[in-house]
Amino acid sequence: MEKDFWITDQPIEINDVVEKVVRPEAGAINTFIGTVREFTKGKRTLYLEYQAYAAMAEKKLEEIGQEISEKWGDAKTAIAHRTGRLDISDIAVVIAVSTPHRKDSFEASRYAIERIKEIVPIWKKEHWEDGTLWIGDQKETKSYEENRPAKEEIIND
Amino acid sequence: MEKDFWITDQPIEINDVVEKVVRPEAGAINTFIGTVREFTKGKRTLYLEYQAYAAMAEKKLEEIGQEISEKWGDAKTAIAHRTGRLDISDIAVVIAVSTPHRKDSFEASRYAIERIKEIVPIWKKEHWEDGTLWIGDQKETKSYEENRPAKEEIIND
Amino acid sequence: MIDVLFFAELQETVGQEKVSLQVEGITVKDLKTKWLAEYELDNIESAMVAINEEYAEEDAVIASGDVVAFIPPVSGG
Amino acid sequence: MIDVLFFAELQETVGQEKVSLQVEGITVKDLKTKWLAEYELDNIESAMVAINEEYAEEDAVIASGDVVAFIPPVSGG
Repeated sequence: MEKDFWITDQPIEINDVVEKVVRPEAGAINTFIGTVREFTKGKRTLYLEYQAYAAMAEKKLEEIGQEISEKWGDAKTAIAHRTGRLDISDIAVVIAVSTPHRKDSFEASRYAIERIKEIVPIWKKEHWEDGTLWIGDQKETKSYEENRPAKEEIIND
Repeated sequence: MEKDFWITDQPIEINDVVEKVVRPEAGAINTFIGTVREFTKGKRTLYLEYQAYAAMAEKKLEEIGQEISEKWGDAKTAIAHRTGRLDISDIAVVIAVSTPHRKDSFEASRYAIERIKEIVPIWKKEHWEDGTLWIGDQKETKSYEENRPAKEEIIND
Repeated sequence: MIDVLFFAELQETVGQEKVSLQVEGITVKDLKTKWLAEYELDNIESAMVAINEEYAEEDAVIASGDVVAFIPPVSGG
Repeated sequence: MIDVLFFAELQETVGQEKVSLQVEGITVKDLKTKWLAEYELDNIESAMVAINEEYAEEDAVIASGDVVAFIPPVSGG
């Protein structure tokens, strides 16, 4: 794998992402792994389907990595996001950020996942027992919108 | 590996820790990986040596997992810490915390690493070009003590 | 000629991933209100627009050869 | 008899990991000031103490068969 930011329709190996950011300057690596949750507000998910505008999504993931380098100085970021059908507990996204000190790694990794949910063209379709829905439409994202921190909150988290 | 909290003198596989916390209820897994940093305040580390009071350390790691379950509700934690000689970029500790929602996973994982540095009987000996030192003695931990957040800060982080 | 890409529920409504149109020099707004009117894309107003993989505004002008993408609210992660 | 465990720089000063003492019913403080005085452990006051793998106070009484460990400031992670 040549890239540090990539979209793939294959299962993501956590190590493939982490090894991109291991380096002598780093004492801390924070990894965020998003997995498919079975129940959301009591509703059972059977499986998910992720779609991406892959070329643009990879550019935007890379942009997030650049933003992190600007905000936290000596940070190195790698992100992989999967597309296609994902079953319960499958890995949808892996973020790894290495920094000299641990505090920055936590903050930067948190920043990355919040930014993914704002600017990266990837979509999730829920498959429930009683139907399907592309998440992100105005009806169903209400709770998502409420949960999404304002930019200031993310940065100061 | 039967345990969710363990001390080992063998290299730690990140996946071995993460797989302990994967479950259908989880949508988020935060992983903190501590690696051996080459330079600290301009001083070059050749390698580190970790020593543990293994039986007690495993109990204390497990206690941290219990504290996390009490503080964040539906969280599952696994932690592995290595002992013996570690070279630059080797993994010293892997923490994985899974939660239904991502915010909790970040907070709980951060809490875990701070608590490890407070209560778990593990010691690090620095091997520099010009000498060695068990870190944690009163002279050399000044900066460490200063960097250590007060309990309130950790919890509200 | 321009290519117009659709994703998620927009793609399902249009029935295809890509539509090619013999047009140029129009704005994004023109594209939505005139050229794509036939698809009756109720949700298109909540979508962001990208031209050649960069987010663009309503009044951006689309040149020949551009790839325009409609980006419904994203839900990755 | 009790076992006393040393770690990190204390272990290096004592020259061994474990010392067994024919004693019981003394406090942690007694152990430090009387029974371990010969080792001249300057840093022992900055160490926490565990009895049978649980942190204990200075005035805790050590029973026969107990394992007492001196825990210098930790530095794991």
